[in-house]
Parts: sequence; structure tokens; C-alpha cells
Amino acid sequence: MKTTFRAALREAHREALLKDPRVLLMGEDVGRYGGAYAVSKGLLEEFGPERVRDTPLSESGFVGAGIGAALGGLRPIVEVMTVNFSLLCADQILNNAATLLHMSGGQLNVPVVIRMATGAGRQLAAQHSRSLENWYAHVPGLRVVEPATVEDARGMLWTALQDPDPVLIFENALLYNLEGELAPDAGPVDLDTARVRRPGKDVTLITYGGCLPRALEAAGQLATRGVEAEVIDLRTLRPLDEKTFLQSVRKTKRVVVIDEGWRSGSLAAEVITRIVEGAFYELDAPPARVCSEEVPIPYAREQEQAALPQPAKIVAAVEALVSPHG
Amino acid sequence: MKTTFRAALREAHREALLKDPRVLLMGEDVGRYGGAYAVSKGLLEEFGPERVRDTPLSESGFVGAGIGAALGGLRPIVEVMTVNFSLLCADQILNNAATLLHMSGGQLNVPVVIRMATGAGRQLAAQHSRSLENWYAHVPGLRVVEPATVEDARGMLWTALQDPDPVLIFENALLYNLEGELAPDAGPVDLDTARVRRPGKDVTLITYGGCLPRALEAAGQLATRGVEAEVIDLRTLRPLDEKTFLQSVRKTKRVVVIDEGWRSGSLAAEVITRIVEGAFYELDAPPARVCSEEVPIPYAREQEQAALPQPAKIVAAVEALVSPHG
Amino acid sequence: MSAAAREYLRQMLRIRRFEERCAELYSAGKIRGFLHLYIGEEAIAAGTLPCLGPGDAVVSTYREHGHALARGLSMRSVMAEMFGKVTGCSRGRGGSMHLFDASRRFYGGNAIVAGGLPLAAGLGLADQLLGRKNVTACFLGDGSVAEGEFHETLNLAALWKLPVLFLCENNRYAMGTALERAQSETNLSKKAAAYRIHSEQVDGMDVFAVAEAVTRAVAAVRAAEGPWFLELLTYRFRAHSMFDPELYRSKAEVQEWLKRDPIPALIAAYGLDPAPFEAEVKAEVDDAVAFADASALEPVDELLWRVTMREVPR
Amino acid sequence: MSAAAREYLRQMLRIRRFEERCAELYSAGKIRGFLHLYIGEEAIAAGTLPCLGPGDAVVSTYREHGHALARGLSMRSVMAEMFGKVTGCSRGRGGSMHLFDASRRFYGGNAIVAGGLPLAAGLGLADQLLGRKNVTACFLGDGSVAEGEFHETLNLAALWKLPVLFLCENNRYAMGTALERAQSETNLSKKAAAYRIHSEQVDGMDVFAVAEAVTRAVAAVRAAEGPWFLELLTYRFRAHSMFDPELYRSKAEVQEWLKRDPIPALIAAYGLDPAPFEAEVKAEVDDAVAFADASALEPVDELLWRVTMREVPR
Ligand SMILES: Cc1ncc(C[n+]2csc(CCOP(=O)(O)OP(=O)(O)O)c2C)c(N)n1
Ligand SMILES: Cc1ncc(C[n+]2csc(CCOP(=O)(O)OP(=O)(O)O)c2C)c(N)n1
Ligand SMILES: [Mg+2]
Ligand SMILES: [Mg+2]
Repeated sequence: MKTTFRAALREAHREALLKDPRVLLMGEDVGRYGGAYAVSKGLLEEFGPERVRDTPLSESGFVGAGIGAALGGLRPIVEVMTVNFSLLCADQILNNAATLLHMSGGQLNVPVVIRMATGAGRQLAAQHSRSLENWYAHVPGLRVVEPATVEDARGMLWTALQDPDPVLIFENALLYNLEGELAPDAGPVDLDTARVRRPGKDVTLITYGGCLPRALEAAGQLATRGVEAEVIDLRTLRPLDEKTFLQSVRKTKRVVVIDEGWRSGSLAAEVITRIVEGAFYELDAPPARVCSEEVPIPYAREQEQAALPQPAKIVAAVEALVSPHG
Repeated sequence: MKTTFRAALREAHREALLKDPRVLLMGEDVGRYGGAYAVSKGLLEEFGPERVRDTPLSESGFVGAGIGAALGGLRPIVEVMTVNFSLLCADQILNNAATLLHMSGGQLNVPVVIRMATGAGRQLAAQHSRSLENWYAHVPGLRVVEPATVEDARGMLWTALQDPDPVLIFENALLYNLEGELAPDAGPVDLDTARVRRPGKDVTLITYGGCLPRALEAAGQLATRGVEAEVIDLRTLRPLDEKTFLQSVRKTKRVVVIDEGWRSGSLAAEVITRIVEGAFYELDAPPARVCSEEVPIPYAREQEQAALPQPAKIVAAVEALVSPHG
Repeated sequence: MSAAAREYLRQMLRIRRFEERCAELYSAGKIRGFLHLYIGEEAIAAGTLPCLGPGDAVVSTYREHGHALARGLSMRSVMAEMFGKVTGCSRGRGGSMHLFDASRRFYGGNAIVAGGLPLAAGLGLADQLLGRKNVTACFLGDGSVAEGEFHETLNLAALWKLPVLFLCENNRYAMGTALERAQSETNLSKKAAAYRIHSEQVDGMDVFAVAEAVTRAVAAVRAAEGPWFLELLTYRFRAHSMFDPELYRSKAEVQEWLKRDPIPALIAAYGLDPAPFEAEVKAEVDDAVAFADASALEPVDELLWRVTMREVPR
Repeated sequence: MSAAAREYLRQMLRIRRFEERCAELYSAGKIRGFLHLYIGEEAIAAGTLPCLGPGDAVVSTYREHGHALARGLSMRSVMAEMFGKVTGCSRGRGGSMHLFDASRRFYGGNAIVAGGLPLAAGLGLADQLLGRKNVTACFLGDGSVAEGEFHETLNLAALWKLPVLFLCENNRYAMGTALERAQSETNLSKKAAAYRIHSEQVDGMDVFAVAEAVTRAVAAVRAAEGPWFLELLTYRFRAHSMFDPELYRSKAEVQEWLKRDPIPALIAAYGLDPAPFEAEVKAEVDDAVAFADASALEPVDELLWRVTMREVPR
């Protein structure tokens, strides 16, 4: 069955609201407006305003309330419209959601799911184009996941809701219109493992979220030049499934990490560090990365595209690796 | 002349307030209380409540006001009591301070200095023990510095105030009581370069802030075992002075990065990635890191100490590197 | 009075026709990103900005075309900005939501709801401490009133008696969220009063009422009486942005408000003939579009220019 | 009445003597980190907590020893927590600022000023949606009123009619910042009223006045009338924390307030003999210290236990 990433997400929400009476969806404009990205369209009508709950523009207030509601026995899905606005509730996510369990000596777990759109590419300019997954992936106590396929869009939410700990789900806004096949019985997916999205033997491309299609496109181009790239989708950004990517790198001996975050301090840096910690002597070339340029993402299309990781840059990075160094 | 890190900071504030009438210091309890860490003690009495300005507990409000005041022609020093509370003003720092210059097409620069205490080690528990330098060091548009010596505590502020861009100064709270020699004519220092704090030839230890004393202690212990460690103090966390540390690593061929941030996604990961990008073929062993354990820092002393980088861990990491692998 | 009326009409028409053209250009793919139209709310910009002097500062939101034009940014530079051209008022880096003009003390163009408010307090603080008798006019939407940054800024401004004039454009919706579903107290002027800020409700569909209230407010703020807060009651006739299917309000409600459109109301009240203004405005819009179209893009190799003032060795 | 008075006296003395011992133990190096004493404010905890039932929830601040003890956490577990022992109510991980007890719905212990408020709204929301007639009592300081999280939470609570009772302990200072230098409106109950929340000022030095007001408030909140806000006027007799040289207030001011110490006041008003209580409390404190001293530390190899519930392979 063909569907879209958005529809798969919506279906996941429906399933959750149907199956578990403790689930509610809350956030800015998730109800009457239908969701800023139309993910929750129709859910208010189906489940009513108590369970599909519009909030005022109060990111700390309603994210903190979601955390409190989780403490109180609900299973809230809190939508923060975009990662950009999550800066306004970073305190609640770190100081409460991520911290309460350990700090209370193991008494208070926080089964909240916080979703947010992320990424650039739609000419929304600097304040609406951030990718701060690495910030949250740095924080002990959180699980951070990012679907890049229709199947994961469909399956990650339910698994996240079963998690006794806070789970952040990032959704790259460029993917909402992505089309893909979905098995009619598609259901929950695990949140523990990375996945090989294209097998290959010459170089490993490691990525996640909105960069997966670009990595796959680069892999396609590379194939025509005789380079077989293995493409890995991290899926879970914290904790990282280093086993899967180390295994690939041990085979290919070369790796490029693709990450929409700004280069310095990117998640790519962590992945590369894990690789040198785990497979240094097996590498034939230094790990490379293709990240966003270190600039507030500009509005003008050409500038924006120049700032972001692109297939051409990925191909160039791979070619620099596979040609002998010197 | 012997002085403390705290007194050096205070003297730097005095100098700034004396020399430039556009400078003001604002923040929670910087005035009548004398500063949460007593850095600004006496300044209210000397400079009056307009220029040494207590603020309400409104981190977004007064940090944003500092940014606006910088736009309006002042040179504000904004003290956010600790990095932990900076989560409440992350929006202002990223979306305004770091972004306005580029997004306005180069029209609006923001010469604000934002200071905050950072780090653990005083049994203040999870919510008061964070080290989030890496978060801010990730952000284009910001300069991020961290003094680790009395000389830098004295000299960084004035240089930061001359910077036309926003500068974040992190102060590891364990260092406030550090004693050191200060030249009577000590003045501004550059914010561009890392410094070799101890020369050596066998291994490079790269660190900053509160971990510098621990790295130096480890280097001392290593020396008794015949290992000469070169210790580098990054000083500026954004932009990184990779020239200095690459030069050292090219010489020693081995490196351990010590960073109080949690391991995954640490600043250490960025430094290691720069090293493999720049000096991969010159390394004799995989770069290593000693970071904080991935846990909200606990209150109990033994647990807290176990969570943090310690000289013993640094020594162990170096010994694992210098003994032949395999 | 009728000279003033004519000038208000001209300004409102400039904004209206400019934005109508923007909507077309959006559909044509010339303008991208988010585009928030001010249509219906023009009386506020037209009535407010002329009350400010050149030394005064303006802080705005992402729905700021009207504020920018009425502040004196050229239509060319604003249109070029939306086309993403280097001749745009932000070099094409900001787009519709981020119009800036340092020379006119127009500080943008902030797309974080309430994110500009603390800046306004700081601009006011700088004027206060530097002894400049300027006013900072800070626009905000009804939705922003729920944000913590609203609260922190209003308290600061009142506590420090900052010369800031808060102009709350209450168009009754924040995206799809009606005021009464966002605020426990829907009289927003009362909220400001809780900070001991002088506050009033004003008919934002009546350009003379706006001008009258703002004139008094600016005088009081300039006289160092501390901040003022005006709640300007208005309505947006169009969707929130170009993506909004408007599921959250009825056509009838919109029709009711359309009857209060400030432009025909002004024409009728003063018996004005809009034709010459329409012609003048059309020419200006045409010219702005032609200018924007003909302008160059910022060279891609300038992408990293002015991320910081100090050039960083890479 | 005098049975109640005796019980209040006992509770206030427990808190007072416990904290006095804590201060000694801090100087002795047995307790570390930040230690914020509640001395002077005991009438609030003693008057409030008995009004709550076991199903009700409590959200507190870092100045929460009194709340914890009055909520029924054992003195042993609280003292052991401050000693950093595994027998502490948070396993020694939280210390003075982070006391938790899930079995008593005591949700801590939050050291971010105003950081607990949104949690209280959420706990109330859970009770409301799950049809449980519980009340969430949320303590906050006067300083927290300036934070954005205060504003966002009060609006949410009022808008959604959440069963939350806000208990603002107005001790006139936030660290060294006097209320009038932090708030443009120093009558904090008025601020709550601006959200259409029923609010009152209460003499926080009079344990009976506290109990009376809280009883009414809890009944109203439980009856689903929506949130209430009580501003409890009080004073802290000691420094903000153990590091505070108290430069910001005069000895005379402190002396004035000491005259209103709730403990002697209660003793005088009801002609009580504190001696038996003192003896009982001293024994309890001694026992708690002995217990804490004798307790084990959490084993260091449990450092990473329960960072998450799911054990993560490392
Ligand atoms: C902090 C933040 N949260 C959410 C958004 C998304 N958003 C953009 S505009 C808007 C509505 C704002 O409403 P209002 O303040 O009334 O202004 P109006 O659009 O009506 O002019 C929202 C929710 C945002 N930009 N920033
Ligand atoms: C967000 C935040 N900012 C600053 C601090 C530092 N701080 C700790 S307690 C305190 C004063 C709080 O005063 P108040 O709310 O009146 O409570 P009180 O201490 O008087 O009980 C401050 C500023 C903090 N913990 N959290
Ligand atoms: Mg609105
Ligand atoms: Mg107080």
C-alpha cells in the first residue's frame, strides 16, 4: 500500500489514541488547525478536545505539563511545532524529563513522547531551519529517534509510547510528503537499531532523517561510477547503535557521515569519534563528514541549498576518500 | 602578585566599567548580593545601580534585554548565574544573538558578553552541575571562551568586550578560588589561540576550563613514570584553534581529550574529529577521550567524583595509548 | 483632517496592494518560505508609524510588511528581499519574516513568537542609559501574550520604567487558536495592567483612533513615564500563512469582520476618491516587482560573509 | 483547637530543630552542596500539608525540608539524603534540594526556580483526565513569579481549570533581591488574579490562618472550581543558603520579623508547654542523624543505574 510519511504518522497517532486511553496529543494547533504540518488533521474530530488538545503558545508550560502528566499516569504525546521553538522548553526537557528518574533514586520515570519537526530546505530562513538533534542526543536520560522512512514514521510512535523513559521524535519536515510502500499490517518498530538501507562494500555512508534520501541519491550516483556505497540510517540518535555501523565500517574501511547539523560539534563528530574509538586500525582513510555550513541558514534558495548537505557534496567526499591519499 | 581567579575576574570587571562608559553588568544578584559567586562584590558600591544592575529571575528577559542593549549602543556584560539556567534563555542566545548579524544581511551586530558559571564538583546535584559548553560551541555566530588560569580570568573580558560579536564566557565554578601569579600590568589576552600549558613529547592532552588542573596533575604523575605529556588549554571553544593542537599531535602522535561534558556528543568528539580530519596518518594510536559519565551528576560525593574526569582516569587513558595496541 | 485621511489611505493602499501582489507572486513561485499577510490590519501600521521619529526604534514580528513599509523601507527593498535578492533589505537572507533596516532603526522581523520583546526592552534600556529621548515601538500578536518572554519583558519594562511602547495586534487568532482558547483572561490590556503598565484597548480598524492613541502613548513614553501598552483590536482577513486551510473559523465570522475593512471605512468616512492613490500604488508595486526581478542574487561564495564581524580563519 | 495547636507546634519544632541540626552538620562537613533553610517559614508547611490527603500531590522547591517532613517523609530518610546515603529518600543522589517520595506523591525538590510549576499543571491534568479528585499543591517562591514558566503555568492552569493549588511563599527576597526590585507589582496575589485565578494573601506566620485558607482552597480546588493561588506572607530568618553573607538586608529588619516567629507566637497564644515536644523532637533528630551516619553509601558501581529505566547496552 502506498502512503506518505505524514499519513503514516497520522495513522500512528490514531492507533495510539485508539489503543491506549492514557494517550493524549497536546501542542500548538494540533487540534482545530490540524497541526502545523497537518499530521494531526482529523484527530480532534475523532478523539475530541480533551485528548487532542490545543495549547497556548507556551512551550515550557505545555511541555512541562506533558512531563507532569506522564508522572501522573498519562501517556502524553507532546508536539513542539519545530525544534526551533524547543529552545523555549529546553529547561523542561533537560532539567525535568531527562533528570527526574536518576535524581529521584529511580522513583520517578517520565514516559512522555515529545515530537518536533526539524531541518531546513524550505526557505524558512535562519530561525526556522535549525537541526539541533545533536543537542538532545547529548543528554543522558533521553532517547532520541528520527524516522526517515514511511515504515518508521508509522512504527516509531507506538514503541516510543511503550518506553518508560522520555523519547524525543524528530521529524524532518522535508519528509512529510515522502511517499513509500507500507505493509497493510505495518506496526511498531524497534528503537534500538540502525538499519542498512542500501548494501555496499566500498564505503559506508552513515546518516539519518532528512539526509537519508540525499545519501541514497549519492549512493546511486556513485554506483554508476563503480563505487558501491553502503548506506546506514541511524534511526536512533541516542543511544547510538554503534555495533551496526562499526560492522559496516570494518567491512568497507571508509566512511562518510552525513548530517544536517552544523559541522562543528555535529552528531557526525560523535559518530566519527565512535568509529575511531572502535575501528581505528581497520580504516583505510580518515573518516569524513558532510554537514551544514556554519551559518544561520539563509532564505534565498541558492544560498540555502549551498548551506546544506547535498548529494554532490557527498559524492565528492567519497571520491576524495576512495582516491589514494597523498 | 598573587591573586585568585575570582579577584582577577572582578578586577577585569572594574577595568571595563572604568574604561568604557557603555559597559554595564546585569544579572541576577550581581549587585546587592555581590554575585552568586562573589565575582561582582563591591562593584555596585563603586559604580551604582544603573551600571551594576540586579535583574529579576527572568533569564530570557534580561539576556534578551542585554542583546537589545548591545544593538542600542551599550556594551552589556550579562551574567547568567550558571549554564544550567541558560536553558531558559537559549532562545535569545541562538535566535537573536547568534543570528541577527547574518540574517540582517550584515547590518546588526550584537556586541554582548554573556558570562556564566559552569561545571560540577561541588555536590550541587544534577540540575546545578551541567557543562553545556559544547551546545553553544556548536552555534555559528557565537564566540565561546573559557578561562582556566588567573591570567585569562583577568584578560579575556576586555577582549571580549572589544569583539563586535556575541561572546560567551564560561567560568568553571571550581576555579573561582584558584590562586595564581598575575603580572601587575596584566591586561587583555587574545581570544584566538589555544595555549601549551606544559610542553611534552609523548602524548598530547587537550582540555579546557575546570579540567586543566586535572590534566596538569595527570601530566605530573605521568612524568614520574617517564611519559612526557604536552598539555593544551583550548581557551576558545568556538572557533577552535586547531592549528595549535594539530601541531602538537603531529609531534606526539598520540592524544587524549579531557572534557567535563558528557561523553556522547561532547566537545571532545569535535576535537577528535578535527584531529582525524587533519592528522589521521600521523597518529600512532586512536585518539582517546576522558569525559563525564553519561549520568545526571549525583549529589553524593563519591558518586559525583566517579562521574567526572579525574587525573587517575586520564593517566589510565594515556597508559592504554602508549602501551602497544592489540 | 482630510489631508491626514488621504495620507492614511495612501499608506494603507500601499500595504494592501503590495501584499495582494505578494500573494500572487507566492503562487507563481517567486516568493517562498512562509508569507504572512497583514491584510485587514493596515490601519495599525498606517496609524502608528507616522507617530514615531527617526530616532525611535521599531521591533516587529514575522507579519511585518506593513510595519516596514510604513516605517519608510522602500517597497523595492522589501520586495527584493522576498525574492531572495541581494538588493533586498536583508540581502535576501531573511525573506518575508526578517525585514531589517538599521538606518531606520527597524530591528526586524522576528519569527519566534515573543522573541523580539526582550530586544525591545534592551533597546529601551540603551536609550534610557544613554540619555536619548527615543521610544522603542514593539509589535506583538495576541498569541505571544501566552509566552514566558512576554511576561518577563513586561515586568522588566515596568520595573525599570523603560521607554517602550508595546503594540499588541489582537487579531483574535494565533494561527488556528482563538484567543479564548489561549488565554484565561481575554482582555489583554488587563494583563498589561497587572504589571502596572498603563494600557488601553483601541479600535485597530479605525486609523484615526490608532493614531490618536499612539500619539498620546508616544508622548507619555517619551516623557519618561515608563512603558505603555496598547491593545489594538483587529482581524486578519486572510489565512495565517499560505499553508493554512482555515479550518478553525467560519466564513460568516470573516464576512462580519470584512464589513469593518479599514480602507473602505476610511474612504466612506471622508468621502475620498481612491483612484489616484490606486494608480500611484500600482505603479510603485509594479516598479518594485520589476526591480526585484531584475536584481541579482547574493553570490553563493558570500554565504559565510558576516556570520561574525570578525572573519574567522577556516 | 488546642489539640490542633499542639500538633502544629510539634510539627514546626520538628522542622526547626531538624534544620538547626542541618546547619551544624553543614559546618561539620557532613552535609554539602547547597542547603536552604526554611527557618521562620515553618507555619506554612505545618499549616498546609495536613490539609492534603494521601492521593494529593506535592511539587516543591529547593527549600523543601519543611514540606517533606510535614508530608510524612521520615526524618531518617531526609537526613540520610543530605548525608548522601543510599538510605536517603533519593538514594543520596539528590541531596537537600531534591527530596522525592513517589509513595507519598512528593514530586520534589526542584532547583530550577519555577521549574516545578509546569509539572504541577501536568499532574493536575492527569488527575482531571483520569477522573481522580486529587489536588496538586505546588509551592513556589516570590522570586519565581518573575519567570516565564510562572506565567505560562498560571495561564494554562486557569484556562484548563486544573486542580492545582499554588502556594507562593513570599518571604520578600529572592536570594539578595528584594521583592520591590524584582516585581513591578509587589502584591503577588494580584498577579494571579490577572489570570482569573482566585487568589488571596494570607499571614504565613500564623499557622491557623494558613490552615484555614488552605482548607478552603483545597476544598474549592477539589470541587473542580479550578486553580487557586495563595500568597503566604512570611520571612526567612536565616541566610539564603550557607554561602550568603546577607549584605542586602539590615539586621534591624530581621529583628523586626523575628518578633513574629511563628513558634513562640503559637506557644504564647495557646499557653503551650514546648518542653515535651522539644524532648521528643530532639530524640527524633538524634535518631535521624545516627541513622544517616550509620547508613551505607550507594555503591559506586550503581552510578549508571536508572539513568533510564531500560538498561542501555554500553
Ligand atoms: C515560539 C514560537 N512558537 C510557535 C511558533 C509558530 N507560530 C508562528 S506564528 C504563530 C501564531 C502567532 O499568533 P499571534 O501572536 O497572534 O500573531 P499573528 O500571527 O496573529 O499576527 C505560531 C504559533 C513560532 N513561530 N514561535
Ligand atoms: C532559573 C533559575 N535561576 C536562578 C537560580 C538561582 N537561585 C536559586 S534560589 C534563587 C532565589 C529564589 O527566590 P524565591 O523564589 O523567592 O525563593 P526563596 O529562596 O526565597 O525561598 C535563585 C535566584 C535558579 N536556581 N534557577
Ligand atoms: Mg494573532
Ligand atoms: Mg523568596
